[in-house]
Amino acid sequence: MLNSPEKILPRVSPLRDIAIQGRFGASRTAPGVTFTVRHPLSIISVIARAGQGSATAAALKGYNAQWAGPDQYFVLAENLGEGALYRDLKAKLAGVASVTDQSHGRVVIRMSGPRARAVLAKGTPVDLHPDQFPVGKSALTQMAHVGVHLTRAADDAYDLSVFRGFSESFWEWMTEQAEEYGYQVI
Amino acid sequence: MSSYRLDKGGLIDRTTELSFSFDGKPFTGHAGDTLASALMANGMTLMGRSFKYHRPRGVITAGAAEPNALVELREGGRKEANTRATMIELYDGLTARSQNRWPSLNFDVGAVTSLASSIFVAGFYYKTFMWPKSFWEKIYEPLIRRAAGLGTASRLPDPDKYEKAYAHCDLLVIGSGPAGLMAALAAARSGQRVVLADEGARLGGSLLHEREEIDGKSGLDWAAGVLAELASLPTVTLMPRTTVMGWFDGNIFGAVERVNDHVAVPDPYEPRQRYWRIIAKRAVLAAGAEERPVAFGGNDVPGVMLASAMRSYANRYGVAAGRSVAVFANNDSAYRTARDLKAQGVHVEVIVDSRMDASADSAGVPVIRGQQVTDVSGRKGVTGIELSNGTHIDCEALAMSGGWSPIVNLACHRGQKPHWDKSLLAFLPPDNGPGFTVAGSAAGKMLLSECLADGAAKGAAGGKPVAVPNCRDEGFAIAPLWWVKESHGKAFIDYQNDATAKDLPLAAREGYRDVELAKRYTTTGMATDQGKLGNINAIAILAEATGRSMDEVGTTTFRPFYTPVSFGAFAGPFTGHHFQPVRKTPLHEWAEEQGAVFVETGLWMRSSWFPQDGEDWLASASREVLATRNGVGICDVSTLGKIDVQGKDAGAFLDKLYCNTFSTLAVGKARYGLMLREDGIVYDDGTTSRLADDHYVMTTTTANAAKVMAQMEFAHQALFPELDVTYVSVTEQWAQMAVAGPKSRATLQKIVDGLELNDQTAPYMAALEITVMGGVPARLFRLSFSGEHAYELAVPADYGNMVARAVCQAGEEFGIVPYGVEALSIMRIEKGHVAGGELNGTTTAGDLGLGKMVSAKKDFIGRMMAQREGLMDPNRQCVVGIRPVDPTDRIRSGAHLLKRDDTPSMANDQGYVTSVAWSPMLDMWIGLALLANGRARHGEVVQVWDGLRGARVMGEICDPMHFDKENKRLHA
Amino acid sequence: MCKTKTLGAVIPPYHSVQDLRMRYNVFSLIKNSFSGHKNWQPAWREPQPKSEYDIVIVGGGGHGLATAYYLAKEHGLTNVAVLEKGWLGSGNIGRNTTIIRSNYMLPGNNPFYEWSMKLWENLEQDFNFNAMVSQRGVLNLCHTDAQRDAFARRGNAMRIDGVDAELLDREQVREMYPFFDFENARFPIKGGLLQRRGGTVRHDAVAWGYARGADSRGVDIIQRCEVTGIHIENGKVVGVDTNKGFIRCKKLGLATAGNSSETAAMAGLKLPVESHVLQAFVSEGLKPYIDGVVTFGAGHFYVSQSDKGGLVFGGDIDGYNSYARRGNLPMVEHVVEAGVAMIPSIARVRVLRSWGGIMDMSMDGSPIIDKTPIQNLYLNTGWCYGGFKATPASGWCFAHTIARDEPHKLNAAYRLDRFRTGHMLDEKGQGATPNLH
Amino acid sequence: MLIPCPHCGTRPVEEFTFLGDASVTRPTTNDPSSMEQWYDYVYLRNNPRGRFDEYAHHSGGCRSWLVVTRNTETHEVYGAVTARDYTRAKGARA
Ligand SMILES: Cc1cc2nc3c(=O)[nH]c(=O)nc-3n(C[C@H](O)[C@H](O)[C@H](O)COP(=O)(O)OP(=O)(O)OC[C@H]3O[C@@H](n4cnc5c(N)ncnc54)[C@H](O)[C@@H]3O)c2cc1C
Ligand SMILES: NC(=O)c1ccc[n+]([C@@H]2O[C@H](COP(=O)([O-])OP(=O)(O)OC[C@H]3O[C@@H](n4cnc5c(N)ncnc54)[C@H](O)[C@@H]3O)[C@@H](O)[C@H]2O)c1
Ligand SMILES: Cc1cc2nc3c(=O)[nH]c(=O)nc-3n(C[C@H](O)[C@H](O)[C@H](O)COP(=O)(O)O)c2cc1C
Ligand SMILES: [Zn+2]
Repeated sequence: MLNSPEKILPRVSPLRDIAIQGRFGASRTAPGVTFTVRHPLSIISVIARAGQGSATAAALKGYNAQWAGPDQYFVLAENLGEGALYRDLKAKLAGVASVTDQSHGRVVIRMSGPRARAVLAKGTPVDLHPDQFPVGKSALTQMAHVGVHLTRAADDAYDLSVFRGFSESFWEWMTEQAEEYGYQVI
Repeated sequence: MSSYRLDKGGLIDRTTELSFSFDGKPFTGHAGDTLASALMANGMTLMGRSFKYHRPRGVITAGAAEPNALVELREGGRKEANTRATMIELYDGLTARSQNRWPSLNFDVGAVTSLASSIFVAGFYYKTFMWPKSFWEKIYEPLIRRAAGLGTASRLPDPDKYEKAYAHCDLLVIGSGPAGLMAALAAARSGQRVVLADEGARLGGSLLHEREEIDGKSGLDWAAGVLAELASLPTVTLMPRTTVMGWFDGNIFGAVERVNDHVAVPDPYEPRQRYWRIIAKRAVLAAGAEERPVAFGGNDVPGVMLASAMRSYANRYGVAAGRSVAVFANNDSAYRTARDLKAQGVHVEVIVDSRMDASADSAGVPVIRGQQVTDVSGRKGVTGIELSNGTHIDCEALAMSGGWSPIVNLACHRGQKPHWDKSLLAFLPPDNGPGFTVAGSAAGKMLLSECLADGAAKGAAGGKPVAVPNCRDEGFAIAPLWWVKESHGKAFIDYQNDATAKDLPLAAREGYRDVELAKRYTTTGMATDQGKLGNINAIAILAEATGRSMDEVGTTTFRPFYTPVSFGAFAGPFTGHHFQPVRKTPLHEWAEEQGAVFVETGLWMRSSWFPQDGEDWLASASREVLATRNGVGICDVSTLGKIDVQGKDAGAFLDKLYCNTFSTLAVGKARYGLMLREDGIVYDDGTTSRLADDHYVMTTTTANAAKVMAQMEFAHQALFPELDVTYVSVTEQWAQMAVAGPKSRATLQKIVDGLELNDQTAPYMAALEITVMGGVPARLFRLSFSGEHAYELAVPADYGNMVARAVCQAGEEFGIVPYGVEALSIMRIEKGHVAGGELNGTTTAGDLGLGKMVSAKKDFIGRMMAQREGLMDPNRQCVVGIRPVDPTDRIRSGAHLLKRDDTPSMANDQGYVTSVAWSPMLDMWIGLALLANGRARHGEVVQVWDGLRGARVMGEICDPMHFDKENKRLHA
Repeated sequence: MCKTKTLGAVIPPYHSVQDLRMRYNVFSLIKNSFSGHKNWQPAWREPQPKSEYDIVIVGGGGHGLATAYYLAKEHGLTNVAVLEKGWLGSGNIGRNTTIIRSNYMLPGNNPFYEWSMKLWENLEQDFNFNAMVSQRGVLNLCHTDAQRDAFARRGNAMRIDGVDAELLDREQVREMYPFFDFENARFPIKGGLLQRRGGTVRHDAVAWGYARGADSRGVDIIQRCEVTGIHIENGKVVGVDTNKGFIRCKKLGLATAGNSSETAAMAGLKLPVESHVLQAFVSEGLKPYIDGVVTFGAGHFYVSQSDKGGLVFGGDIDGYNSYARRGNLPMVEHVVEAGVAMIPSIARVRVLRSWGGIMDMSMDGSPIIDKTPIQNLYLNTGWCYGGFKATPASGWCFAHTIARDEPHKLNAAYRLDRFRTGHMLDEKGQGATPNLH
Repeated sequence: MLIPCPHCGTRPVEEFTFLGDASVTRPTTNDPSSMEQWYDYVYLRNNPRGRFDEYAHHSGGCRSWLVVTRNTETHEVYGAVTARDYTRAKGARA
């Protein structure tokens, strides 16, 4: 019974009615940017206990663990079922790291396309040059007054993770910044 | 009207005709024109009026330093005052208006002030308008204000968008003349990330308006070649129409890109302007040099302009400043103007050179040496000039050159001072180290070859050098000439502010000898051009007047912004509703369904009340309270800060943070905690629950959530790094709802999985991890803010709306109501719980009646400072309850308290009302207050003095707990 | 090279002690215009320092100059020097946003600031210099019920002591400033607290007026004279080292604003003060646009319009300790964002110039005017962003404190040891975090 | 101003919140006789012109408290360490 409350209650993204699929902004060229809301996701915050930094890192091998501060990570997975990843990590990391479920607390937006970097440059002071910010790297930063966990997912794709309460505002800002290049939401 | 457009030449597109209007009159110009060049081409020399004397003025420059030709551009919400006609790119349909004149530019009543100009000298207003006293505000000042100011700003919202962006580079080059192009090329060829920014509409700097040859090509073609190469490199970003307006710490440059100022209306998807922060490892300032005027009588008559500007109008825009022109200079460079104009077929009457020994090539134009222009005839346009020997020469325009001032502004923005070079007669930029160097004319290089070589060297900066192209140099020589004192007419130093050469010695005589005092006394250099043209002349005159050297006098402080920046650019998209992000709770949708009225609480939107059938807030909130107290209510409390605290030392850490103890809290229980600042004042409160031995979850007030988190981080990392503890905000992970009222248990029971809720399984202050609705993980806390039997239920946020709906369904039979923060607040005041009004950053635990919570056994933040005598004083104001003696009276928050018979005065002030509510339970207004020695005064009748709103009622001091003192309901 | 006619004689600095100053009024102005304004006397002398003074004031800012003025005028003490390391008024007096008001609520503060307001109201006639005291009204906007309650408390604290205050509702604010954002605001304007007697004063003129007034009474104002050390013998101040040599004094008053920590350190004192940079801005000149002073309650922005037409505005301090009189872009953006949020039409107005001043931020946001543990050493500091309005009263009270060797009733709460005893005057309730005041 | 966060790399000042003098050390005793030490700790500040160790919170980034060494007159930043390391080093010195 505990395993899949989604069966009873579907998880509802805060952007459900906001991130409407379609083609927006300038339309002279192919869309410069594509947005996808990655929902539902499992997002687990892992913070090493005192002196357990390397043990934590080692234990996270094989997971999609993104750096999220000193000895801190967000472990991400496509939805594994409510609480599944949390319980898994909590068991594995007992005594080594603090594990907290943030799956509902954060919203991850994937932004890709040739102008994705240009859109990000309107928000973050992080230097996104590939030499400085290669694929797989994460940064904690601020964009449009909102704290963002930013990860380069591919050459021209980025994941932006924000607190859910800000997601609508953030979405409005980000899509407006993409208007001049034309964007699509899929 | 005769045309001043030359037959050929210029970088304008003569095949494209653009229409525009100035002061309502229609004109045409060409693509590539500026408003100034187009007006000149139409024979319009009069473009504005000066600040103080309303003198008729025309253009002086062809660029950013223009002090005179300022117009109101566009209309409605897009109207921009004080826009420099010399920088406005002409577009079809442009409308502009002259300013600071009434009723018209041509006939301006304000010009009468110049009749009394002998009184209106520098600083006159400090000496008069003092009598009678009341006249200053009623008469004198309004007059001054109306006469002052320049353009009129719109009062309609600006419909355009603005953007912000960051850029990073190895090298930022500011200015795209020969020096800038070489600098960019040198760095770009060695693979560096280069940004090349220039405020001009087109890149090329002075090469766009000088007739020079580089590498056997015209300067223009050479520049085009370099730009093409730069554009082809992926590591180079070219930024025309981009003014670098400031140099800031960390080698961060502010810049404004005028993305759409050259069109009538921006594309709806594009911003008008984009504000850049350019983070540069290195920068080269190649901003060139500004030509400066000479102070002589009538040097402001429309038609008198800088020699280089006149050249620029002829070469770049194909416009003659007049049909016959004269040149007046103290240096060689103005000879170019004579030559270029002559080559364009403009009649050049004469070159008046103040030097006896001038030897530059005048291309056959007669040269009068050793003479000066003393006066200019003509009022709204030049008709001739007067020389010091009395000669009168007829002409329609006068080109003047007093020498060149390197544009060092940016290099001085971080406090460095430029130094005077005696031979160049110029202030040269300070040495700012390798991170920010200066090249070309901005560094005092007057020859083209030097500019090219200097740019190349500064761009390469010790890296791979680039070949410097060949060119032919024009010689350059200069002799000082600042002020032609024989002049009869006014000789202007600061055109826009109407500061004259005579004002400076006057300032010195009156004691304002320091250059900064002289600036402030005369207002020299304080207009929109910030003294780009005249400041050096002012310094020279002041130096002479006070017998000091140029270096001793020095420059005034160079400050951002190099040219003025629109508010819109700095604000970017963060305006109107987007000023700050909106934060919505996971229950927002549910609350909307329930008809919530939302209120801004910090960034959050919280449901404030849920009106039915046209209820106002008071009716709605009262109904919500009654329904909750009599049945059950549900309230969104998701905004409370929630922090997950884990680790071996979690308890020890909380013991440091709170003045009471948490390490002793049993698993499965919650406890109210009070947090102090290190100075002993209460910081925050909230309940903290223990979920496991090494796992707590604490709650903070909505307002302080972020501050408390930062305080925890500080306490752990900076004060107690030895503690093994982690903490992370889970505010957003959980949707949290208070379910309160006698029927709360029955309501919740229906959705809780497999647990019988009773005082054993869920006693007061229980904190349980459960599931609801068949498997949704949840945390259930038996807490109460309302004083009722109540719970707080937390579920993962994505389920929040559904669970809230389910609770509503479950409570339907009990008449469940949603209640908002208004009702919440009423209930907490009824119960005497302290909140924001009392936790105001100046109250102690004792003041709040919570002194007993303070542990005497352990160290915690705030312990020691809380013991200072001033914080222990029994006469301190502390929290009391207050209610009107006459129950029909109303008490208001912010009213002050006086003893029953005292007269209002600060000395008699006893405290004030911190929170009030209409209590539907007690049928009266009740409140909490801070009252001196209040705990000893329950029962006393005081005046509730609200002079601000003209009210005074009698109130009775009572226990803060107005309702259900025995807490029967809580435990029911 | 050609010769140009010179001005004739170089204008020397004016050393002579005798007072030739002519009164300023429209008649003297007209009279002087006939002689081409050649006969004006300097507003102050530039004397060489004497070897000894009864009283030395360090800091030729508003407070230092006002102190000297009132020492001479109220206490007849004229063997006084003001030592200023820069040019006269180069500190915060010369770079503030000129707002005066007396809308304080704590008993230790309110009477002091109201006294200052009263002195402003008669200042120009007092020192015969038009400082353009202009009571255009100071309006603080509120955007939440809690803010309104706080304003009510403050307004009543003012009214209870006879200070004018009005609580405006949204419509009353709209009537005054219809072009503010009442339609699309993130934080809607709900009302405001208005003090009509608040307003602006031409800042430089305050320094100049006090300087002229002090000088004419015999006070030596010595510019470019930096104090580099304080001599203490047997727990008693005896003089100061300066770049112009040692100057002996019987009493020493420090009024060095943002530099207080440095000058106090010369006497071995560590202060409850931090130095922070506060930026200010002026726009291009405009025809009358904003009549009074307005502060935004949902962000850091306040604005007024100068007599020249520039919108003078500012916001919060940059937030880090600084002695550099210049700020950085983040605060510029922060301030301007709030500005446009309050007044959407301002977007197309241009910001002309920005600058900074160094604030003496105290631990409770209130000033210190007191004696110190060192005999004959007096301290005036901790003004945060609010010391301009205090200039007259601060000078008046500091003069009293120095002359009588005890604080006046009005500055009795501004004790140096109040933090030790727990008698803070914390109007904002921020605690010992100077950059939050 | 650019601050070299040991965790995040160099970031501009807008991501940081400052808290002043880092040289102060929280007293370890609650003995009434330590009142003067506490007063000193809570209220008195080093406030030099020039080199200065100050607390800075990377509030817009990794949320670490740092001790930044900076020149208060020129705003030149010399470096930054974590507050944790700084405190530990201070403890070791004491
Ligand atoms: C941008 C800005 C805006 C402000 N806005 C307002 C406002 O609107 N309203 C308001 O009430 N207040 C405002 N203030 C605050 C107000 O300006 C100050 O609190 C007040 O001016 C400080 O007192 P002062 O005039 O004596 O300081 P200052 O003018 O700074 O005087 C101190 C003087 O001491 C000198 N000095 C320092 N060290 C030495 C030394 N060793 N030897 C010799 N001399 C020394 C300095 O050079 C300086 O001239 C503002 C301040 C700033 C910076
Ligand atoms: N006639 C003379 O005697 C004389 C005098 C001075 C210079 N010159 C000549 O002028 C040329 C100077 O070359 P150069 O490359 O040093 O300068 P430049 O004048 O050719 O170019 C400077 C460029 O910098 C831009 N600029 C200035 N400040 C800016 C800012 N803050 N942001 C963005 N752009 C900004 C200007 O718009 C301009 O395009 C040389 O050819 C030199 O010989 C001649
Ligand atoms: C109230 C006020 C109004 C100002 N108006 C102007 C102005 O119209 N033009 C100008 O250039 N500067 C103006 N300034 C700024 C001064 O030029 C100067 O920048 C400021 O006093 C700080 O001095 P500093 O830049 O020399 O350090 C004004 C300053 C103040 C305080
Ligand atoms: Zn960091």
